[in-house]
Amino acid sequence: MAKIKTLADLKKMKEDLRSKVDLREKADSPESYVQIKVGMATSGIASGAKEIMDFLIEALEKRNIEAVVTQTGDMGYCFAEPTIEVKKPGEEPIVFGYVDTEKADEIIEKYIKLGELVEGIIPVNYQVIDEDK
Amino acid sequence: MTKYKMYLLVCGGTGCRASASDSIVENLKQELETKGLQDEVQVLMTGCFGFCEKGPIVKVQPDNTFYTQVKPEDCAEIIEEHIVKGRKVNRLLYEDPENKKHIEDSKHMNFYKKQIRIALRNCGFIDPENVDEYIARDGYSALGKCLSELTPKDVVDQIKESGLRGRGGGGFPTGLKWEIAAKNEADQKYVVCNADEGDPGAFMDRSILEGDPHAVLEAMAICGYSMGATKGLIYIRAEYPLAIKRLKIALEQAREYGLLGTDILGTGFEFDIEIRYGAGAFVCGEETSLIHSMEGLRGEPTIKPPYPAEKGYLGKPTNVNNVETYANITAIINKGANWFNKIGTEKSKGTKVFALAGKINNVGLIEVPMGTTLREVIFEIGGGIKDGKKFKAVQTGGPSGGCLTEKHLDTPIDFDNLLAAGSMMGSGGMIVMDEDNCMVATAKFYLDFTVEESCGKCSPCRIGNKRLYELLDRITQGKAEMEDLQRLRNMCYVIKDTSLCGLGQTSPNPILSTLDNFWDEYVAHITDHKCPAGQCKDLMKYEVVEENCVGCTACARVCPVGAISGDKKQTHYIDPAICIKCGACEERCKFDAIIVK
Amino acid sequence: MEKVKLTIDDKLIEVEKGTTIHKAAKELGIDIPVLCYMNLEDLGIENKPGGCRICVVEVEGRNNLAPSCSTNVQEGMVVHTHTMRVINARRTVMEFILSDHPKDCLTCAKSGNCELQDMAVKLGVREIPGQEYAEMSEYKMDFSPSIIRDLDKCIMCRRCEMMCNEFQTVGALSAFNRGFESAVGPAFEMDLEYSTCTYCGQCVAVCPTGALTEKDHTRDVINALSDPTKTVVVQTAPAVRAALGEEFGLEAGTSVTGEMVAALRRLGFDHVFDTDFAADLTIMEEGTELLGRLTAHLNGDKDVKLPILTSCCPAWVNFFEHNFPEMKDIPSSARSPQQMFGSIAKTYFADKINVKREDLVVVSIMPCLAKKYEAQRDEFKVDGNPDVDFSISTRELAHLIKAANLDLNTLPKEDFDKPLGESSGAAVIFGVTGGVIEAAVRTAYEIQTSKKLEKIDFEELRGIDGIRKATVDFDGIPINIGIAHGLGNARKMLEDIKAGKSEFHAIEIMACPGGCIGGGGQPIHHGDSSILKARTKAIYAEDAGKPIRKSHENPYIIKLYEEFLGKPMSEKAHHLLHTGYFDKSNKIEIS
Amino acid sequence: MSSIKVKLKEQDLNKIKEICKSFNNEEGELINVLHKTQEHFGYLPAEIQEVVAQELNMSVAKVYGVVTFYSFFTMLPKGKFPISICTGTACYVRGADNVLQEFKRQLGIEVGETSEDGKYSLSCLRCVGACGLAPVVLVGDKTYGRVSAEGVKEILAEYQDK
Repeated sequence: MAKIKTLADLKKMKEDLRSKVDLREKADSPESYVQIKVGMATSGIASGAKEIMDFLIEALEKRNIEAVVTQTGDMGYCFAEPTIEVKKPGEEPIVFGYVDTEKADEIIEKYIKLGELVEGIIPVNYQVIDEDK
Repeated sequence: MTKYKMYLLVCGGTGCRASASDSIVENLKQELETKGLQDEVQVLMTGCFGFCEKGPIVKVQPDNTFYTQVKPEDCAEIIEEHIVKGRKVNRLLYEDPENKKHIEDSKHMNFYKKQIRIALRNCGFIDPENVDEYIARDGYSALGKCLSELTPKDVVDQIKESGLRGRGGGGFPTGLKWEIAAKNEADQKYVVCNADEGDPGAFMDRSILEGDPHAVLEAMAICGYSMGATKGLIYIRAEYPLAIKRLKIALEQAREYGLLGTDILGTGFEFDIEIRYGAGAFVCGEETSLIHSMEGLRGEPTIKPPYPAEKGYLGKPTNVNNVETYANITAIINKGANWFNKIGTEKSKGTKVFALAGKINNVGLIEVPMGTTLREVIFEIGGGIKDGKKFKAVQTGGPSGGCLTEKHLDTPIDFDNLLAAGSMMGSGGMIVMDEDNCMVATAKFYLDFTVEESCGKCSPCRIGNKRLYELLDRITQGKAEMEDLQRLRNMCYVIKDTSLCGLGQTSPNPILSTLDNFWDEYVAHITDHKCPAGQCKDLMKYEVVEENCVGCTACARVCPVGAISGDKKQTHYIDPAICIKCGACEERCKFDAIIVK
Repeated sequence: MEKVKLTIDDKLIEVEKGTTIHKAAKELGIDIPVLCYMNLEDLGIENKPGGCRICVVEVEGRNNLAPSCSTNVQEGMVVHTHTMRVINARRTVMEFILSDHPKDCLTCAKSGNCELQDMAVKLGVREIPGQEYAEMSEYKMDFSPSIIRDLDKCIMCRRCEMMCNEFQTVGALSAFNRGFESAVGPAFEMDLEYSTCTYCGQCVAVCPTGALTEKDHTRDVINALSDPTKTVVVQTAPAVRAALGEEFGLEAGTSVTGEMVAALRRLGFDHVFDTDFAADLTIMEEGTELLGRLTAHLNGDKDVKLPILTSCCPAWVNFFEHNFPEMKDIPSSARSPQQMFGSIAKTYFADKINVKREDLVVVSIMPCLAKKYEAQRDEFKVDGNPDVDFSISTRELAHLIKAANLDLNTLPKEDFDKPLGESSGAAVIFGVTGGVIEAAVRTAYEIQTSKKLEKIDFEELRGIDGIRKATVDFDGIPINIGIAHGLGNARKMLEDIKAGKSEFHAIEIMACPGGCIGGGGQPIHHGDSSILKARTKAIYAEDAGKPIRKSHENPYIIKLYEEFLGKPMSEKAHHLLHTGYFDKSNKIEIS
Repeated sequence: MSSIKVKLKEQDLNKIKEICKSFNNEEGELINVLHKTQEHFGYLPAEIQEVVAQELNMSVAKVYGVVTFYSFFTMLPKGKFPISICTGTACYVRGADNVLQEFKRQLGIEVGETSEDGKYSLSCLRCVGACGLAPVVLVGDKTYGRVSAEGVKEILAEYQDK
């Protein structure tokens, strides 16, 4: 290990190392970040959810969007797999279905960045009905 | 650098390690490798999460899943279900004791809701054996700020303004202490960290050193800068092998990065730290004793003044603070004195770490803002009394403190309120007692401790405490008389009034506070020869209730001393001359046929 | 010096900054009781652990009581020394101490002279509540040849520990254990016999209770005096006469030589002699040895050992045998006066009165406890019969005199018997620090220069400083003399010699503060150094009043050489009056 | 007053000397030296203390004073399986005393003693910090949590044939 010679070196080093704890820090107060949950049940993995998750993490970071991407079990929308739930700070969560990388990119660019709606939203009341079953 | 998408944080505190958290780490890593996920998910052993009651803990980040009482054999399931399939392992989730629902996100646990973590901010968050993680969390930036932007006096002023008071027990203003040490000129000065946590039932200092050792090292360097010292010493209990190991690793890493040593961060400031080992003497928590012990002598206290700030280690000005005090320093420097002094009460700023233990549901380590009430701590964070029993008392301040009762529950906790209530903050042990705990026996327990730990230098502590213990013992045997209580009180006052150091000056507190709050219980032992809590064995008698006994012989079989006789299907009999009152028979009997009188 | 104003018991006083409350109160005539505290002023011996907590006082604005012995005054301080709170605290603490102290005052060696007993009376303790179930600490007794340790009586005042470690640097004693079990003793709680103890007895001299006392030999002396077949002779060391009076209510510094002789005679000693006679003899031998080494040195002999060290203090001899065995050929080989006396008494004198050696009992009265050990050393025995049979301390003698219903206040002054009772003033000053070397100089000067001394008093060799240096002009030859009292000071001088840095030709060493007058067998000074100073004065006064002031002018010494020994350092003298030393350092062996 | 002879094996003597030397034979390092020495030998008998005193050039009475002051240091060898019962407050209120009494009864030894066959020794310690597991018992390095008096037999059974 090389010695840290100045305060500026220390600060730079801190920036480089940030990613190490970044995710954990965000998880401590996720409400202040964009939270994305990727449905990753058995069907999720088969339908490419893991790929989506990897893509989202990389794409968000590239665009400097502070977000927490987590996985979740079967969301109950098997028909629309892969699904992701996006919750922007202070807003209600929205669930998207049939998400592929292209779709994911669109969600980031339009919904997350600009707040525009994107096709493929699964109505929340659907969930209610689903739960009632 | 590998970019991990998930983290599995495994508690590496002493309590969880005692329950095999080492093998949990191993198994998790192995399972990840089997699944080829080792580059996506990182397993880290962190410091204590605080929730020791349900250890070992495994926390999954970023979704804050909090698995409790995990066994090494549970690891495969966690990986397979949670990591691969994204399904939480419900049976390992924490169950809310009230509504019996599993809580998925640890932030929704009552245990964590009211906590503010300053001293414990990195415990259970970072890998304490990796300085990079500490640096990523702003580590050593406070030291950097002090060295390049603040004068030593600025640093002292910041600490003074923050209102931080010593967390070791006395509550002396830390800034003032630093100021005095800074003002005393000398060719060499010393910064000492007291990590000889001796209060039985308090383990916050150990947890901090195990979970965030660099925070203490950095703060000591800052203190050294403020007072003009180049040498630091950590006096740590030899019984803390894990903390020692992590401290050693931290020291090595800090030195390699040049964060300790000469010309730190190119500022010309020099500071390094050595470890000294305690050897099992509670009195060494007293700073003059601690210093003598570090000098290789018997850890006997000497009269103050001179204070260590004038004449300390090797006769040089020395600043002694405890671990938790130091753990607050970097946050104060980084976030400002004004941020810190907005937390807490008027005269006690910031937070305090408590070790919750005893008859409470959530045993563990918590950090709450000063001013939180005992009720909040015990019933909300602590989850109330175990087995639905009735709250009786809470003992704070360890052997120097007192027992507080129902009527104190809404007292906001701070240094002065606890003192006014007849107890003290001490190092932060908080032992909760229920209806089964006898308060005379509790006082006796603490006196037994003081007698054992008295150094023997001054007569009131050396002999007086022994006499207090003997008299309490008489009371628990039903051999005392009412006049003895008057004498007990007088001895307590004199010992407090005349003892040389803090040990003897506070040792009678457990007696005085129980005399004040549980007078009737003392009287019951003396006049009725009864222990209302049913704890004092000499006043107990186990008897068989004839009408309930079916003669199943279970009691006779479990009795370790063969005190129970009786033929099968006949009423049994307990011979009081042989009975050792262990209570095994009562526990075993399914027919409520054995009672304690 | 900065002054501080404060109020004690409503009286205003101004004292120097750094004064303790106890001292300031003393200036006002207020007596605050102290127990563990002890200060031998001007000797640099202070014991201030602040441990007993008897001296506590109330200081306004302070939460708890303050130990007055170790709390410094502060500007504007308001002190109350005897409020009910204080009185209750002192008494309760005293009850604590007594609850862990044996109650066998009837047979305790310290009874009537015990600081703890006095304090109990002073504080009005009449009962010890809870005593019937109070556990008491128990330790095994230690019976050494000189000192008896009964740690059950130890109150942890730490005075002995301080004397043994700080003043004497002997290190035989340390506090051990913790809390209720703690006490002060040698390593592994072994007997002193297995420690580096020198038997200087300074621990006994400062012990406030009966925990440390001398080994009592008065019963042996009574037996000898009662045995009609024995001829019992007694010798009295110089320092005894300057202190014995204190035991009979006389003011410290009252010399009672004549009364003491009268008392000894009435006790039934057949011959009352003086160790001073042997002190003169010591000077003849040691002085000759010094001159011999000095002359050889001046003649360029590189092998000669200088400085020469005095050897009359038995604790000092023990000290270097334990700590500096490699230097055991440096001290003078001359035996101590006690042993020279015994040797001459059991040869020369026994022949003279025609009594067989085994029928002659030699008793010595010594200010010292190490003398008890010295008398038992094998090299001072002939066929198992010791040259000195029993050595008793000044205190023991006082007990014997009192037991015989004799009172020094009313006894006439009588003279020592001849021939072993005649002595010079030089011998008397053996009892104080610097005295032996002054006596040696008086004789050595006249022998070396063949000139008569014009001024017999060497003021430059006197005083109370722990280490003193002086150069005496031997008619053109400057002789550098060093003096140390206290073994800690002796250690410093020895370290210098070891390092080759010593500039001295001769060094006198005494183990006890002030020399023998402050010995471990003397009446207890209870921390009052003015007593030691008064004794010193008495010794010098006795010297000044003697018709003969130089050892070599003692006619009976001259006669002894003529009739018996020949000349100093003769073969006979060598055989009877000289000795050798042993390596007593701890050895680590490989098994 | 005879001089004391201490007998030690050469390699042991050298080990102690080596430890003292690693602390520059400084008197002030006594406690560190004792820690290291006990770590190596398991206990600190009189012979070892004599050597340490000599090496650090200090009185053996002082060494003994320090050894007996600190409860961590012991002059007696521990058993093959040292049993420590935590008697910290948290363990106490959850019944550590009953556990301790049961160990004493089962082993027939008091606290601080070693069983005759040298197999077990019993000691108390103050808070190992595993308060969540109270009452806690340590056998060697192994921790047993939530021990009850009835559980003592089981724990001992584990070591029966070892």
